[in-house]
Amino acid sequence: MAFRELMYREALREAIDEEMARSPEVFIIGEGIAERGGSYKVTEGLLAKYGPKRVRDTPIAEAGMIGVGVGAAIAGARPIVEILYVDFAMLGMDMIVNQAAKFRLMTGGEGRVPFVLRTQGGAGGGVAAQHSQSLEALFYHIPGLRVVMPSSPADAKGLLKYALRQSDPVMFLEHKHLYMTKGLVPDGEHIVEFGKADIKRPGKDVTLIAWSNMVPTALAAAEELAAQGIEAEVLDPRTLVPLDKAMILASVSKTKRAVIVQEANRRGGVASDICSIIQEELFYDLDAPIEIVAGLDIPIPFNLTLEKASVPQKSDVVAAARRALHQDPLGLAAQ
Amino acid sequence: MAFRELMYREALREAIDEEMARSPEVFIIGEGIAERGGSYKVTEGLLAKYGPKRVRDTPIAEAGMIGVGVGAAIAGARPIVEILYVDFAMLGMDMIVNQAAKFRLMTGGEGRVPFVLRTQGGAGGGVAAQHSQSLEALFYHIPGLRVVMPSSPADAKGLLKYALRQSDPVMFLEHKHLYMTKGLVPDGEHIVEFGKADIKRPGKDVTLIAWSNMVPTALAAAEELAAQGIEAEVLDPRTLVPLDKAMILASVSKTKRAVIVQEANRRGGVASDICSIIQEELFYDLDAPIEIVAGLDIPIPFNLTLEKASVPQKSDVVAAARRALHQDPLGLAAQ
Amino acid sequence: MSTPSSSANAPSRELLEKIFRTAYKIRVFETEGIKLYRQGLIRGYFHPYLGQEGIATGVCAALREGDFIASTHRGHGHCIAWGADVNRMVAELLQKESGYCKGFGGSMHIADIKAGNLGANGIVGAGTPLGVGAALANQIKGSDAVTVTFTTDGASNNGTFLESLNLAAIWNLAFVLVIENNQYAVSTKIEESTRETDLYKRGIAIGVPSFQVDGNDPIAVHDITREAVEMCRRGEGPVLIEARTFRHMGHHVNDPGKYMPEDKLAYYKARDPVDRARAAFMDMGGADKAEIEKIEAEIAAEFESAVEFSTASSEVSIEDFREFAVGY
Amino acid sequence: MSTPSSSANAPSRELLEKIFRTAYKIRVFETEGIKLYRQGLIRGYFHPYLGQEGIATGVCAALREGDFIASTHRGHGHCIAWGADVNRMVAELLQKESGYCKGFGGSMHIADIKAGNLGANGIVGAGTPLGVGAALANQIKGSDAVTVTFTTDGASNNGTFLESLNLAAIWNLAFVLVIENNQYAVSTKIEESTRETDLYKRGIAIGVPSFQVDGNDPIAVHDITREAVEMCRRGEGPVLIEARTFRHMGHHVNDPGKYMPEDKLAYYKARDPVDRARAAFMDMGGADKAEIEKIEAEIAAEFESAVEFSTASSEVSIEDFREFAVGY
Ligand SMILES: Cc1ncc(C[n+]2csc(CCOP(=O)(O)OP(=O)(O)O)c2C)c(N)n1
Ligand SMILES: Cc1ncc(C[n+]2csc(CCOP(=O)(O)OP(=O)(O)O)c2C)c(N)n1
Ligand SMILES: [Mg+2]
Ligand SMILES: [Mg+2]
Repeated sequence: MAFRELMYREALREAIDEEMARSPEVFIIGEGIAERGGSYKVTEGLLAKYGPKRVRDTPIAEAGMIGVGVGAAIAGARPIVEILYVDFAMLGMDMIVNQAAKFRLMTGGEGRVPFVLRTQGGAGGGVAAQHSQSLEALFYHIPGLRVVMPSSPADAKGLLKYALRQSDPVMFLEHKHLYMTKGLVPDGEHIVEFGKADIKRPGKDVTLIAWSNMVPTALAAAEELAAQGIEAEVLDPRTLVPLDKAMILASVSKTKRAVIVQEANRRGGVASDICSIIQEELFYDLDAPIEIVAGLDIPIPFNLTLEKASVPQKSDVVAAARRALHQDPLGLAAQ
Repeated sequence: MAFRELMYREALREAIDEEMARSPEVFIIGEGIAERGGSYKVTEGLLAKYGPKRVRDTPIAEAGMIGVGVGAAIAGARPIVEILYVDFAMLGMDMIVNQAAKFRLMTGGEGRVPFVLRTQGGAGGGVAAQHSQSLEALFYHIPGLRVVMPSSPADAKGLLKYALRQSDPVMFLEHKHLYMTKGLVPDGEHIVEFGKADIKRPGKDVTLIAWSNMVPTALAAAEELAAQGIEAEVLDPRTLVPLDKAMILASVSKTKRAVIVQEANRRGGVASDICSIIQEELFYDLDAPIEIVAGLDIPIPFNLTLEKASVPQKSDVVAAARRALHQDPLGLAAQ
Repeated sequence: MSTPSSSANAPSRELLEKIFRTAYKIRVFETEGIKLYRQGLIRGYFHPYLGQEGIATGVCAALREGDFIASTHRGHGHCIAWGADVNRMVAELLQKESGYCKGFGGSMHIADIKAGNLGANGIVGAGTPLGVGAALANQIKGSDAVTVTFTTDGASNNGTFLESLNLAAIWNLAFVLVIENNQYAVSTKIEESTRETDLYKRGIAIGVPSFQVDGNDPIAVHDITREAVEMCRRGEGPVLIEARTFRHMGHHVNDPGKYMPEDKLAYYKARDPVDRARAAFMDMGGADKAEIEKIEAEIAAEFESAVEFSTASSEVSIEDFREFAVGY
Repeated sequence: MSTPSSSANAPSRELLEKIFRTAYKIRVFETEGIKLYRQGLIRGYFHPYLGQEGIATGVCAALREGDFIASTHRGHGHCIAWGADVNRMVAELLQKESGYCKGFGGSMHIADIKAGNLGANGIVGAGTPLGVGAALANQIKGSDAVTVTFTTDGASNNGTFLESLNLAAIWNLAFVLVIENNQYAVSTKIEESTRETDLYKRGIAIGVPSFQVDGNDPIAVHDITREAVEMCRRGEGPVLIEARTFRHMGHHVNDPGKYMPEDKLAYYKARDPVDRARAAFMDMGGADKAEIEKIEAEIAAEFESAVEFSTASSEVSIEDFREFAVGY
């Protein structure tokens, strides 16, 4: 297979571009996405190519935009709604939770909602508490939504293309720190199905489960662990809903140790749920408590030192893996 | 101590009444709460007693009502905002997540938000997918919120009074099926602090952790288990945030088996998080996998048979407890 | 802007018959449905459309196949006016698999996507963005379909009203927002919810052509809707129509509605939309008593047979439900 | 409704001096702040208030102690006009413990609850319900304080605008909503966001007395605000004021703002609010060049010493943070 190196944002743009070319029902709306090409430059060039009917700027009306997207999807279109920060999706939460997620069941399966909400989350750069959240757990809990969190350009492209061909509402959660990261993307039609995890690095001693921007962190931790003679397997679920339980359980059955890494704060996060699944299925196989490495239970502070202290760092993952291996139980290495 | 028998809704009313009498800063707004006394009759008589300044009806504007409540709290009042269904709180989610929860930290601790949002959730009676949710997990995940879920009239009263005296935003989540249930409420000043779980029934064989309307279900299951010779301890955290981890861990250390019962759907629920805490702390003490009994991952259907099939029943709790005790591993008893 | 209470051009007999049939069918559906409710056969919420029949009837008579509607929690009338199968409506209320939503939705969620009915909605105001979305989809497809959202006085104070009507306006969508101003939100009078009870002015304030009409006059509603729909098909959308009306009873079946002033109720009952539809069909359409009686009997029979059909239908089985529930 | 671009009753020298000092202080704060930003000393978002100084200045000059304000993401000017300590503002931007929020908030969250400043806000439109809430709290307390929320053209298309202004209206709250209509939301022109760019009409549509004013004329802004505030104290609130203005640069420090038409920018720069405040102080207040220069030098020195103060301040330590973070 041939590959090209692309930035995450370029890969997203390719996905949208290819799907807009393929299906006239695909369109995109968002704040500043048309003329200006979007705050993350994902939509650059699309206005020129597809015109103002299918690439539209909106006023600052998140509930309206999301609701209109949901309505368009019900009526047979394939809208992409870009919300600048996942934090702002809270303004349209009713449309996500009570309309998009429920429509299919409420109509006895008749109504489908092929709606894609693209947004981004994560801390970094001092944008403070209202622009730094990782809110996937909120969507993860609501039956009917798909939750997608790509960590690489190839996954970003493949998953977004898949999102635009299936028929349920998708929360497509990008990460502000990933837009400019680069990676190899296969040439030609590249589609990644939902519900298939990916082993980003194979290993046998401990499973590191991470998604979105925590994948690079987990990979860096695995590198460091390798230098210490520990072979960590890095597993990226890629889609949290549907979740590839089979692959998670297969990896942890093998390593007998799991460390789950999430940027979101610890309490009630997706990591807790994955933990509950592993302990239910592999209770008798685990050699150590499942470790969760997560953000502090606190809104993200503006101060950059404290911001960094609020979200998991490589050293936290290394320390957790070592604890899981019953090495360094006092965590001295992390200090 | 002397007690009176009160309905849950009467206990709530007493709490509001006493606190309104005590502090002129307490006031309440909501749809139909004044003249009509509220859809659940919690606020009956308050308009006559405290007048239209402090007991106000609102238009159907959940985001506005919640936001106005938050603003009033910041400015030094103690508002109660009644939202008819927790489902509708999604319309004000920005005000809850991005304003109320974050204000204290964002202002370096200067700003406080003594705001109480009263609402109710739960399935039952065929009110369908948009009026049946149990959404505590969404609030539980957001740092800065307090999440309170009383299961009895006494707790309802004591916790609401406490809520109205502390200074952080409280999601006070009642249950539509509890309003008319009765229980003994201590006479005089009765306050229940946040963060103190309550053993609703002591036992030594297995810990059933349940809150809100699942407490009666767990108690009924414990009764049935007792008939089978199993002594279940029923622990009600009462407040999910702050969570009384110490009492949960003490109970499970003793019984070595935990069954967590939540009405909300399984994926990403609070039960998963409590499970993750127990496995982290008591990994080496547990005699069986922690069991989670929860709702199906599906919006609640209108059809009453299917509605019932979507949320935990007594028999599910009994079966889970028996599994935890390695009795009836095939679940035959539940059939 | 407001309109006369009756049509300028004389309406056709066909239209008059359609309007009477529809209004009467809604009346029967609600009246008989309430009986089923009181017998305990219908569960959950049931918000009767009694007294407001003129609006759904007049509006839908001005639409054509391929158009879309979105509705409210008080949605039976809109479904019927849109031509829904009464069998499947009753079956839905009775929780049966043969219902529009297989018994998964109930009164507040009846929808028929294939027929362009985006459904009732349990969230006040939510139908507006959904309808604007359908209008947007149609504009992108190049279709000349018009989408109507029925909404309420209560929803006019809600953020979705401003946000989505404004989006419809900047995009010139073929969208008609019909506010059914029945002057109450449960027990709250409109005067207690807003200082400006002329709700059409909210459309004008954001540049949307906006009208006010007597919602109890189905012909007037039809006429103004036809105009609005034509404007939309000419690319002059969106349009707002405020239709004044009043409920004949409480908010839902179990609300005695004691707060509704007797005199106001009497005023509106004297202007009953079903009576007016009947009178119009007789006076302007030349129908005689016999024809009316025949139609009324037909409609009553249709409802009765819907109850039989529904009663004979089965509910979704737990097994099928478990299968259906996979993958959420 | 609109008002003349200058005051009818001659403003006092004291007022003119206050207005000039405030407007100039904001100008210096933003100009120097941008330099710190470009040096990498300020991080995160920084939305300059340059060009809009007339609004915060004129509005706050019409308020008194005990009143409340709530602000936007572009909030430095409001803080300064409200009398904030520049030391603590700069310290906040530099992430220091001596800042208004101990460095936890930053530019978008500076608040001073004790002084009645409910704070800037990172969510467009959120200040409106918060301000209405403060006004409600004051009404319940029996206080005659007035609350002003500064909001934006962008926020006027958002649901919070309708919902919360409507609540203020039905409750007759002592609340003034000041829309700073700078005609852009980032790069989106107001004409692209709404058909009706006279935003004050949205207030009228829900029964709120509403005015339009030249936001670049601080005296005119002051006068209309004084009137609005008096109405509020008389129980005739709420009031809406739309103040027309224009940014002097892009949306935030890193936005070159190329989309802003040169001629329009030139038009507004020719009507610079700081120049107008200076001119008013000189023409109407009789200040001479020497006095102006002295004031300008004082303000420049105040900012410089704030930078020194802030640089010398320390950040919250990780240990203190861990303690602070308990119990969330
Ligand atoms: C967002 C939301 N808030 C509250 C409710 C509860 N509720 C259902 S109907 C209703 C009153 C609705 O009044 P209006 O919108 O005028 O419609 P009407 O019932 O008069 O047709 C209320 C408050 C709801 N369903 N959705
Ligand atoms: C709810 C919400 N949506 C989007 C944003 C991102 N955003 C920040 S400022 C801004 C433009 C604001 O324009 P306007 O409201 O007119 O205020 P101005 O910047 O012109 O002062 C946008 C879209 C936000 N902060 N909050
Ligand atoms: Mg109404
Ligand atoms: Mg602007």
